[in-house]
Amino acid sequence: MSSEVGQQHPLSIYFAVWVGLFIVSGLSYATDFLQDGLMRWGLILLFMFVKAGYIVAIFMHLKYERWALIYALLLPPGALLVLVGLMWMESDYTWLTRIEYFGEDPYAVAKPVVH
Amino acid sequence: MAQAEIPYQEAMPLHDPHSWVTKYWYSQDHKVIAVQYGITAMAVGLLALVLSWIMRLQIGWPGVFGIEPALYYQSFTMHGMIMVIYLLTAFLLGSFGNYLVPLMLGARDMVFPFVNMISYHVYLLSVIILLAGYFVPGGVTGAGWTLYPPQAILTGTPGADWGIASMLLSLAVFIVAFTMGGLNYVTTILQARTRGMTLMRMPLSIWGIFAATVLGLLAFPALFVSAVMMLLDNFVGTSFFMPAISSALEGGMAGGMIEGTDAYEGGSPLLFQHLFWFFGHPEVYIVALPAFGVVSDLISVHARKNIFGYRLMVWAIVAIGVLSFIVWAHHMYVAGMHPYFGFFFATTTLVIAVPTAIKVYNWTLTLWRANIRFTVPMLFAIAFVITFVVGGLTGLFLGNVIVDVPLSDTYFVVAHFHMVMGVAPILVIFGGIYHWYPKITGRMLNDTLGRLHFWFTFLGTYAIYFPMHYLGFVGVPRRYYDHGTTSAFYPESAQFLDKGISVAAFIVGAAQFLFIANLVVSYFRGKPAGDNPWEATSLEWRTPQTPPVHGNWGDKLPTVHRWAYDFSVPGAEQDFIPQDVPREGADGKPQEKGAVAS
Amino acid sequence: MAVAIFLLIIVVGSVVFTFWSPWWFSEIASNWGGIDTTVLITFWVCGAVFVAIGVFMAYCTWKYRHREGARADYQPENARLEWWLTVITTIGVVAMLAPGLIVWDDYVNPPDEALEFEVLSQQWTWKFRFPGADGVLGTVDVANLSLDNPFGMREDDPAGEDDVLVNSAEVHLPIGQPFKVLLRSRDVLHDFFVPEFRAKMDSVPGMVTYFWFTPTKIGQYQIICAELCGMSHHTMRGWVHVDTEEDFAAWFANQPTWAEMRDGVTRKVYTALAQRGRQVAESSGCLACHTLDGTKVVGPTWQGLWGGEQTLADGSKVMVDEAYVIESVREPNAKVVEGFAPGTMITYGADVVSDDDLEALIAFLREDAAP
Amino acid sequence: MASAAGHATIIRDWGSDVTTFKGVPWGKAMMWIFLLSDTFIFSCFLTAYMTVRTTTAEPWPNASEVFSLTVLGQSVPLLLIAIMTFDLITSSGTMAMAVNYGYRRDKKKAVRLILATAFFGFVFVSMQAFEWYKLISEGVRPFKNNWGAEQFGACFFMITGFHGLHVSAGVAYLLIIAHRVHKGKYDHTNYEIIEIVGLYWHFVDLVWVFIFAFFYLW
Repeated sequence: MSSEVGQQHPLSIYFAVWVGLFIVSGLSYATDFLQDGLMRWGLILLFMFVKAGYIVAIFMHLKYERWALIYALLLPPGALLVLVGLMWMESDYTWLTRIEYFGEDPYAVAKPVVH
Repeated sequence: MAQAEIPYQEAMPLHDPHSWVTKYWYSQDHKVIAVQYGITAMAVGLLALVLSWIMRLQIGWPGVFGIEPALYYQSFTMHGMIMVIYLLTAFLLGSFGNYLVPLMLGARDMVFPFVNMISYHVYLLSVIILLAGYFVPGGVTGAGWTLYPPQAILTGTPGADWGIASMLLSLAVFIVAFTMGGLNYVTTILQARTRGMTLMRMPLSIWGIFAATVLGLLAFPALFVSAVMMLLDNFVGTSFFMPAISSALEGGMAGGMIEGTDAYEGGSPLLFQHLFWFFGHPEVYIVALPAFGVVSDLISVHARKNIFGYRLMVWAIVAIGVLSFIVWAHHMYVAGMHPYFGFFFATTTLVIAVPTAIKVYNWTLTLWRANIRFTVPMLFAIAFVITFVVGGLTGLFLGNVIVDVPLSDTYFVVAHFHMVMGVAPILVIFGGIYHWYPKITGRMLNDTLGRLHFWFTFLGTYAIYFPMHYLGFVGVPRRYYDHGTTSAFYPESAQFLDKGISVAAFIVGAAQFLFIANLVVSYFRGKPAGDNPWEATSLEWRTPQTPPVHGNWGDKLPTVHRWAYDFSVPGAEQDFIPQDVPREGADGKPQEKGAVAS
Repeated sequence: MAVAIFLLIIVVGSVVFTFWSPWWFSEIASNWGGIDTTVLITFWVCGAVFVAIGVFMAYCTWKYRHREGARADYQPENARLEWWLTVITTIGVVAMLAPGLIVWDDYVNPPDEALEFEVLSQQWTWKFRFPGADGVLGTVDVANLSLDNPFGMREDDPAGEDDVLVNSAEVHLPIGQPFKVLLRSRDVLHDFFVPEFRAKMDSVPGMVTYFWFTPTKIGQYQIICAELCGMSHHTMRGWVHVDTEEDFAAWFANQPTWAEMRDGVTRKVYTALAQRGRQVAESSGCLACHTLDGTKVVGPTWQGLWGGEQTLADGSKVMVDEAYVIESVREPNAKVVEGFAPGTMITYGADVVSDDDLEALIAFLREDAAP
Repeated sequence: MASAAGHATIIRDWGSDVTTFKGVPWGKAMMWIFLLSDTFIFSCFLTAYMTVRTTTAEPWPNASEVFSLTVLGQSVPLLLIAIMTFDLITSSGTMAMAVNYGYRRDKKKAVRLILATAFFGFVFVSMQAFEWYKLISEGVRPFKNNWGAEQFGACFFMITGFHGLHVSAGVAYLLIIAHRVHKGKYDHTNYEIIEIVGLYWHFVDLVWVFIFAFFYLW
């Protein structure tokens, strides 16, 4: 490992990822024209993780690092998944009590935007 | 910057001091920074001590001393925050962390000494901002150290305008300081150990500091974020934590402090509590884990016996650290959160009891068949274990969701957390100071004063907090300015008990001045210590000079050949073998048993 | 040696203290005996561990104290022992956790026959609301809160018409009837706690929380606020009276419904100055601590205040006139009424309540609070 | 390469002396750990945003309408945001190449690419400033807006503001490093400093990926 000096990779990889990021960004932008629903959400998340994966793996060179570092960086955010999941349940619960006891309208629609 | 591979630190450029200012104030030497952290933390700690006296005066003799409610509420708020953040976190990581990490690892210094220096100065700034709260209109905040909104930023709480701002700003600045220091500790531990120093040969002190720092780097962000959002709620009028509120004190629908911002609407007070405790529970272990580590070393050295079950001790530290991120809401069982969270958090919380219990067993089993020298550090270590046992066991009450219901927000909670993360870590801090003072100054602390200080502190704190649990069973709520004398939940006998607790608190507080006197007097008059007064094995006792000079090790870094606990090795001439003695060392024979943890 | 002795003293002393001290749970007055049982299980398990570890340490510190020429054993680990200890600890933990979770399951699932009532908390008092004949509580909105609508009832919700409102900090409950307690706050966090009932829960502004219990013993029990809620947190008390069904019915029949309160309110006609004084009282927060209906909250009630006499803490009496009111606003601690703690009320300087405002306030008192 | 070295290296690396992350300079290790910590900051912001958005009973304004631009009389949703995204990706590309040229010891190209990165970063911040200006002039405030839940403005200003601060700090950092590399301060090293600043820059891009998905597309 120490004989290698830094991270040397052919430039073509970066160009490929660069183009890939452009395409995926375009796709994820395109999801905005889809109907709301599971499909759209799935695609948003999919494209998001693909882009994040590209950036972290290639641009930040994590793919080329040793496993010791990769795991040290990728495992801790697992704690955040617990936080996000539980907060999702929690906020939904709060919202339900507001609907039930404060007579808030669960189907309210935002006012149209006029620029 | 120097390369990561060997020869790495021998070539490390050191920033040499040229004047008094660069030597003692803008110093990049981790040992000086450690002392700076220590002295500052102790200074604010004294303020926290005085604040606790104010509280105990009011609780013991309500109304007699003319303490107004605002002062009482402000005092317990500041006391709590200072103790948890500005004293305990800063002392255990800023001071012990800074001093011990490079020395115990055989490094020249932290990897980025300049950042390390800035870390202290930013910490000092955070302390100044915190204390500035006393001089703003309305005084410091009185929202309790948990700073729960909406109450923290509404009229009706002392310091709801500027006091809370100084508190939140100070916390944000503290987090910046901690991050700068913490990145240094973690990087140094992972990337700058000396030859032969594997992770599994590190003294447990370093393991504790390492785990705690990692926790801090991952948990403080949640506090930072909540501080930013609460500042926005207060000054800009956003509604992150603020639902629609109609406070009679605010005069109708409440809004932000700035004119023209609308009334609050739609925010979630529970969000703050979740974020706060997502930080707050790891914070408990940020304080506890370094204490666990340090006390393991104290017990081992002074019992002249290897720490029992080193590997399990390490894994227990790691397990506790990991679990601490999924137990946070056990502080919120009666906070009105989603009712089914109770099942999840009670289970994860009680799982943590297992690794914690293992640590306690291993400390006591280290005493088994030992050769215990009752030095002052050892006294504190033993006191820690028994105090921690009480605090840890009462944690099982509060962690088990239904048992927590009658006890939460009563004096039981106060007693529990003071035992487990107030008194216990402080006993370790004292033990650590008595233990390493000879290395820091080259002189021993006075033994008689030390013993006096110990007995007053140990027995005194026990007398304060043990009976307090029973007030909790009675149902006496915490954070009450005045319990009234006629209430069903506050019988006259409780009033009597409160007076007794107050008296004990004054005595314990006063005893701390013995300690400070000891620190000062021994610095000038203490008995010369020599290089290794406790006959310990870890590397910090193997520096060529005592106190160690800038750069620690002279030309060549030490090489480590064994773990840090080779005490009373059978066949060895002395009852301790330092870490840098080669395997076929002292007695010429291979040390088979020393290989256990390598 | 001293260490061993003191460790023993601590262990023995703690045990003796537990048995001989008078400080323990008050007699339970609700169905939550299960909570007491789980507390006791935890107490005995933990107590045993504490005694075992304490005695073991005392023994070790006595037996293995340093002696000349002595040497410690060299024993890095003992996998068998460590496994055993881990397993035993796990069993102990499960023994405490399992019953705890079972009771918690009960705690968060109110029985079907439970009736509802609402606790409305505010700085620094309690109010209560029962569903009327329809058994349904009407929806509410904090924006509607005012002196004439103390519960913030929504006008557009017919379910609220027959809600029974208890505009004071005392509530009555019939014995043996399970209640699901809905908790609501209009300002900050509070916590409804009656030590004899064991149960408690925070009330959180912006949402509704709940717990349930069945009162099982006739008597009156103090409600305390168990979540820090500001300067007068400690004064936030109330009472729950557990009555027989007949007594409860008699009390309940006397409470106004929302429709009665709204329509039956004879709206007093004030002079312009007094009307402004009333606004001052509302917007400056006076009415958070002083009621107009005789209820004792944080400060003395204003009902029948004007022109009468107040007994002070030192036993002397003072006539309530303009001078006294001004002094009480500007220097609240100068004359403290009997039964109230000094220092509770903050000083209202001219920057908060101007002299003109104060004059209006006095006009309001003169018209509204005369005996 | 990670995959080539295999999982067996994990135990070997963590069990070894001196360094745990083999071949990782101190500065790079420290930057990675800092970024991990920063991940928690942004995640907490986003979690808070999710929570208030789900909690509030007020309707949430439609982001694709709010952030649309009118081009040739046609309203195009999220146009500016799309341009900003492409701008930031481009800057990441130039940054990655700067790192590469640094390790090839092509100082001149590396410095130029860093400067290009900083330029794109500056363009990004400028566009963000324009977006803020536009929203503010349409009456969006942290405490209210004309369309729905008031947390919309609060979250928008807070999250994009915090990200914008990171970008601005990144631009300053890039400029300083470019200057120092140009001066020859790092000639005795492998220019890993460029990789370190690169890590920070890519992280800023990474955060934007999440903000784009959660704030603008949700």
